[in-house]
Amino acid sequence: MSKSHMLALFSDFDQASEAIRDLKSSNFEGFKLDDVTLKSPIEHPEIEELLGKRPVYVRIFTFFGALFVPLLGFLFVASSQATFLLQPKGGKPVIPLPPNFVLTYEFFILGGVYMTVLGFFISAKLPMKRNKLYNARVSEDQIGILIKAEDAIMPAIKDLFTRHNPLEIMGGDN
Amino acid sequence: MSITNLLNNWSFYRQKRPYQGQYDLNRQYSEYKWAMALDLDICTGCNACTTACYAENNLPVVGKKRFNQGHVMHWIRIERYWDENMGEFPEQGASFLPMMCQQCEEAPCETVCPVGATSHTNDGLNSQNYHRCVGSRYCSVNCPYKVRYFNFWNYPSTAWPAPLPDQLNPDVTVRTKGIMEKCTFCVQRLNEAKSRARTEYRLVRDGEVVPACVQACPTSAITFGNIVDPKSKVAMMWKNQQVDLYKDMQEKDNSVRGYRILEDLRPFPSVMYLERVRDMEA
Amino acid sequence: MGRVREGRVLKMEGNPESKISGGKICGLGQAAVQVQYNPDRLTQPMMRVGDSLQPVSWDKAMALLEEKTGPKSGINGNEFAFMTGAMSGHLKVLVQNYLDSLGSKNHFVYEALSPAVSFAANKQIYGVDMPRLHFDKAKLILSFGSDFLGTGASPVHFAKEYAKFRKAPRGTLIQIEPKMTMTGANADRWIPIIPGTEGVLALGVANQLLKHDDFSKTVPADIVNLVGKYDLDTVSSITSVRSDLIGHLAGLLWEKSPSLVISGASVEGHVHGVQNAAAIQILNRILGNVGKTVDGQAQSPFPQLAPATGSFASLKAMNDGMGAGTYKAVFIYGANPVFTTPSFMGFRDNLRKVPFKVAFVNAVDETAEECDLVLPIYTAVEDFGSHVAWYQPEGVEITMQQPLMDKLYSDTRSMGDIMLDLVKQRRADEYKAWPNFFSYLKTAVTNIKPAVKYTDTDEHFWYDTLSHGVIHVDAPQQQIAENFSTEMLDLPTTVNSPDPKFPFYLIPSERHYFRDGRHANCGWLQESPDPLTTVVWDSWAEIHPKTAASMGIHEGDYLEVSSQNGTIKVKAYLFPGIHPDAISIPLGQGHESLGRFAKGVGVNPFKILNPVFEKNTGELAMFGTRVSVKRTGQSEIVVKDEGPVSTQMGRKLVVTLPADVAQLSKEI
Amino acid sequence: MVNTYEETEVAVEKRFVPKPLDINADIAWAKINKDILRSLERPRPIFWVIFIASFALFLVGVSCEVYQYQTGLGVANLNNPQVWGLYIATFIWWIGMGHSGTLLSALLHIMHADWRKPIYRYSEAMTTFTLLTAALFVLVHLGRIWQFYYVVAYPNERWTWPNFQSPLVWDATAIGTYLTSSLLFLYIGMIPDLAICRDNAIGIRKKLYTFMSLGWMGTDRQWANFRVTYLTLACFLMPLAVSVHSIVSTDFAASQQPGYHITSFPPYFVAGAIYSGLAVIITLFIVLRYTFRFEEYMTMPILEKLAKLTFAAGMVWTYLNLIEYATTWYGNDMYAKQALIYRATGPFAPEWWMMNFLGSVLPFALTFKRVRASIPVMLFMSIFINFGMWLERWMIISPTLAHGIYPWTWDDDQWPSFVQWGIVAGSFGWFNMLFMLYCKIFPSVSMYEVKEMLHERRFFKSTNVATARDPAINPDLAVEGGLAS
Repeated sequence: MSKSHMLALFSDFDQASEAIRDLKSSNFEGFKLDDVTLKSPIEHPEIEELLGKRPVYVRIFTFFGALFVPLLGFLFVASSQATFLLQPKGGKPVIPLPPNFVLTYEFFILGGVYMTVLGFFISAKLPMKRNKLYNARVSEDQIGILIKAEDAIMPAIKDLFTRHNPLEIMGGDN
Repeated sequence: MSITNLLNNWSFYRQKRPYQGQYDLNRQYSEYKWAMALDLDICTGCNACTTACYAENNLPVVGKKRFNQGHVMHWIRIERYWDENMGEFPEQGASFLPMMCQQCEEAPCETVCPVGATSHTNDGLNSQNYHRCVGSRYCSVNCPYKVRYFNFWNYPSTAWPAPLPDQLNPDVTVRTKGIMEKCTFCVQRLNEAKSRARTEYRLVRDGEVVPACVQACPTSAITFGNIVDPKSKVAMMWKNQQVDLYKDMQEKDNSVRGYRILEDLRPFPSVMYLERVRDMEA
Repeated sequence: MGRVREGRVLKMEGNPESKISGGKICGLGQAAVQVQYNPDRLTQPMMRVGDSLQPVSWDKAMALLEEKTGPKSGINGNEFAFMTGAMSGHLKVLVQNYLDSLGSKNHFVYEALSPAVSFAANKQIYGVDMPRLHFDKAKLILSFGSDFLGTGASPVHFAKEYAKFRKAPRGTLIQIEPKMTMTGANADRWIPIIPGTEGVLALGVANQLLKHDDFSKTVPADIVNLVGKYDLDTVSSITSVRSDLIGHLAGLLWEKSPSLVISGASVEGHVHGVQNAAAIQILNRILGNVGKTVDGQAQSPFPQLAPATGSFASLKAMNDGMGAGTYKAVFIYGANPVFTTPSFMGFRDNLRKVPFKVAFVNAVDETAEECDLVLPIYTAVEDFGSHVAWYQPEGVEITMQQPLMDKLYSDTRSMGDIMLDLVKQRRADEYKAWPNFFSYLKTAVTNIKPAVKYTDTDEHFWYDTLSHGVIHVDAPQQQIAENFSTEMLDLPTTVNSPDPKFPFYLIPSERHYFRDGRHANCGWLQESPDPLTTVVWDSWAEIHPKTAASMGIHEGDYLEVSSQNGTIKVKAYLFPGIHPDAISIPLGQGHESLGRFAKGVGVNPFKILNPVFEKNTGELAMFGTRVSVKRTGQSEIVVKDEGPVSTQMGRKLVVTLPADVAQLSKEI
Repeated sequence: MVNTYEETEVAVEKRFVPKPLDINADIAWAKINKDILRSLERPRPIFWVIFIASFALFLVGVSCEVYQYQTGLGVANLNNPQVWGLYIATFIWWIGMGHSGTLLSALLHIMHADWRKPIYRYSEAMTTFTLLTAALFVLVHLGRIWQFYYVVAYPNERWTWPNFQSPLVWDATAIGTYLTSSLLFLYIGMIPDLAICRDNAIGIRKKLYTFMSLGWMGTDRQWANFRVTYLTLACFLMPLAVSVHSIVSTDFAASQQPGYHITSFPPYFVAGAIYSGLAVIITLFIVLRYTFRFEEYMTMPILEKLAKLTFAAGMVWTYLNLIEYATTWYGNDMYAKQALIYRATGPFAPEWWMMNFLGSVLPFALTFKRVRASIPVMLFMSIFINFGMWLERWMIISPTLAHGIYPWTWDDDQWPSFVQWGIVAGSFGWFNMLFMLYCKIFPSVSMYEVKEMLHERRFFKSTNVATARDPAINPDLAVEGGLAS
């Protein structure tokens, strides 16, 4: 059984969410809600709610970045100071804590930011190749619903979409 | 650069330095702590020390225009102050103050250098590494005595028209533009004396080596030596004047003349001055 | 002494074996290397062609010398004059011998700042040129204008003595002078006084002392009577010193015995300079200091080596001779009279009248510019020589000068060699044993051997001498007399009314590194701040702030300082250490030649000095000129090390401790 | 518990009181794209005139720097007490301006103040470029600029490291962190807009946007990650921005120089930074609004809000400034007090009083509605406030260095030379060039966020007011049996 993609474009967000509600309540064979992807010009937390909880791993990266980078940073600073014994500063120990704390703080931010960005790229699977079923209008003012389903149920889904006045339905022909 | 190194020697690295007792005759690396005592009562303000310093340390003659711009490079300068409550005439004469790098034990300049070009030597000197210096001039900002001099010009190419370069001291580098310099207590002389002493399995004897200013001073107003050696003249003078290297407020008798300049800022300078004396009944 | 590396002398240092310097050195001595490596040093002989000096070879130069002054030139001794700066040692002997060979007596020794008046006064009073002064034995030094720390005989030596004087029990220094000198700046009490009235003040103090029987018996009655004229009010009105201070000084002198009273250039540079000095010296007599703190120097066993210190009289004689067209040839060595003579002398014009003028120099100065032949000689660090200082604290010290390096320029020659060649022009036979000055000096120095009771061989003695750099000769002390007469003390008792056209006393002050300006071409000295004003690279006029305020003068304003003999334009510096009626301009700057570091820097106050002479000796009265001061309206920053404030602004930088609190005896 | 329909209606209205509109809610989304993408089109000739003028100004700075590089810092007429001069003063000024962009964006984002949305993009870009400009001064002021990499901690065979105790190294670390983090913040926030650009561009620009938008398709997964990431970054950037300028202030506060050694310096610097940053945001706001005809996005209510915020920041700064004087005065430390008196009465007095006037008195004009509503007046105000803040930095640097602890080295008369002025002028050229290029390559107003702003409006106005009446969603309305209708 082969699977194919279909993208429906809506100009009315309410219709799009209705379409998703319908998809959710329909019981197509072998169709999972996970196969539905929403493409929109802005974020739609209210529609995402309908699609169910989809995991976001960014915070884990942030946590480890903010935890371990400052630690490593402190060790880096302290150990480089310890190897630079030839240059003692009058009145200060080789490893002075106040300046190192300042630097550790900067490393904390640095680690948090960098790991968050890294986590974003990984979790959102960026950079990615755009699939063919992309319409430039989703970046403008329309909302797209992309589904991946077996060819067999494609016509039924197409019908479902058509009920909600889509502007255009792409793909799903084979 | 390993964590084991950090952990094993943590208390060593956390120790404030120079730590009490670092300067000790029995220690391998800190047998010396160079210090000075400068008697303002017999300093006549004659500038012989300044000229000697020019000769010894290859200080450039900057000329009138640059002197006016504040680009003069005298590592030791003689300041002349009038008394604040002077009447019509300075009846008690002038106050002369030779001011050079005070080689502070807790030098404010050292901590602020971004590249570590100025740091503390094991002899208790405040060293300046010309090669490392990038010229941020932060040390000069933080020096309370303002005894650090920045090379605002490329003096090697202008200050010594031929054949004046023949006079340059080969033991001392000629500093290029863009770096900071200051009095070193004539470290080239000290190092030579130290290595000479080391080849003879002994320590440098008191009076064996002195900086150029001390050598030139016609009134011998400056005493220089190794303060670690309790028998050295300078150590005896410090003790006699009740000045302790590691105190910021000296508890001393009224009649004792020793003091250090701007002690309250806690840089712990290595130069002790002896108060100017005036016969108030004259 | 000096430090040499790779055949180059790098730094001058004091000779620790010298009893004079004790291993110390002043900035002027340090600057010898800058004379050596001066970028404007003369490197080859120059000969006048038309209006300019052109390089020539030594052969040509010597041929010209031979032609003009050699035996065949037919020049006779009276037609020849040799002007030198102060000189001593064997070169002086050689110069003397050359003049002898020519049959000339015209050796004119000239120093612009010579101690001639002081010598004359000492000669009259003590019978010697210069007594020995024991600073360390004195409890009080009362100095009338003697800047022994800055200028004078040997600042290095006196600074050393001064340091001893300040150690426990600390002596008190009182300085009385119109303009604060370095010594004044170090005094416990500095008292400003109208220039030239120091003698009157001294007599005023003497008068106070002589009121007591203890002192009145020390001097003859006629002197007591004479001094009696100088009562407090008279003295105070003449000198501008408060009358209570006069009594105070007398009290101090009584209290602190033994004391030492000395006089200096600003006392002696007046019409009655000798009387001034004598009036001051009588205090030593009254206080019984003679024999305690004032003593005789050692009697030198080598009078031919003794220093000739120069005088204005000899300059005048030569100037007159040149003006009259007496001389056909003039040699000048170690002096720059065109620069240092006042314009009223017309020295430059007179010099131009001489058909053949030769200068021996390191660098072309104003005088050399006028000469027909300029010969480049070795500097002090390239040449052999011997010197005897005119102030000898212990025994007699002959300082040996020896080359620290090979000659820097192949076309320079030793002054001694040239002199030897010149002597050989006429006395070739007598001097044939010595191919050069070195061999002459070696022989001559070796002859001293018996005097120092050296027992080894001549060769050893020579090398021993060279390695020590000095020869100490124990010599018996000179006996000093004490001759005071009323004539010597006869000073005016009336107030010196100022000339309304020239209301200010001009003090041409001697700067400690510049002296008469011969080393103004050393960058180090130019950049070494004047100790009191901290001005560099310039001339300035010191004026009291009170006077300046009344005239609307601010620091940096250009002033026109005019005497009868000329005007100079100089920047004002407000200086509290000067008498309000005086204005002081330092000497040594204002060169028109002498190379890049000196030329065009500052002004030359020598030029505006008036023809006022010390009446006993005929010396120029340097401090006798009156000037007027006018604002020009122009202004420029005074280049100085001092910042916008000149006090410590409440900081504890230099702390002053009262002497009665300090316990110097407990110090190390 | 409410029971009647009327009560319910009142409750609904209470809960969803419409906020005053910052932006017209009826703009078509496609028009937003069109309007903003228009700003990326081929520029008018005047653009090139200004660009070339900026480039010329930059070249002036470059030639001054080349001259200084060749000759030494003496040509800048710096001297031994006054070692820093305009370079460090202008450095702090630029870096301070960079604070408002990111700090404001992050802060307002966290607080869901949606009026930030049309203005944050260019502000963040401004932050990045001011940081890049400020970094130039760090290099320019070095005596040996060719050795600047000694300040960077890089491993080397000699085991030499920078001195981590030096506030300058903290500075370098903090600014490096801030520069890269703001750049990432700017970039991440720009990705959806880059996708829009990609969808509308052709040729080489298409390639650039395709590369930079990383294949953004606006899928729900991407948006969900994006939302979390953006908020997290904002949470990091806010303390970072505060820490950066505090650390810059430790260059001074951690030294012994009287006039620098002041406890209140960190907040004082941060306040000054926000203040001058807001002023420059207003300047750029007006310039962009005029140039790109963004009147519909950069609306007067937003300018008004900015003006109020500027006034608030100005008052914080004024307070900290006055408290600095007061503590110095009552602290009665001789050195600091003399330095303060010197600033107010010495040779720098005209600049000092002008700084206080421009920084503390002038912003009171912002309390007038008519001032806030007038674009030319606001332009004038923002520029003068920034000039005042530049004077403030100069007054921190030069008079203080001229008048340290040690009286002998005080120095009254050292006016910056043409080299210093030339380099300062060149920095404006450099910033202008960068910012102009940015505005022509990247959208200077966030398209997707403006849409979000409109969407929220509509959400509350229509659909969701209805949703809000749904008792399942609005617990206030949860009455037995539902709504009586």
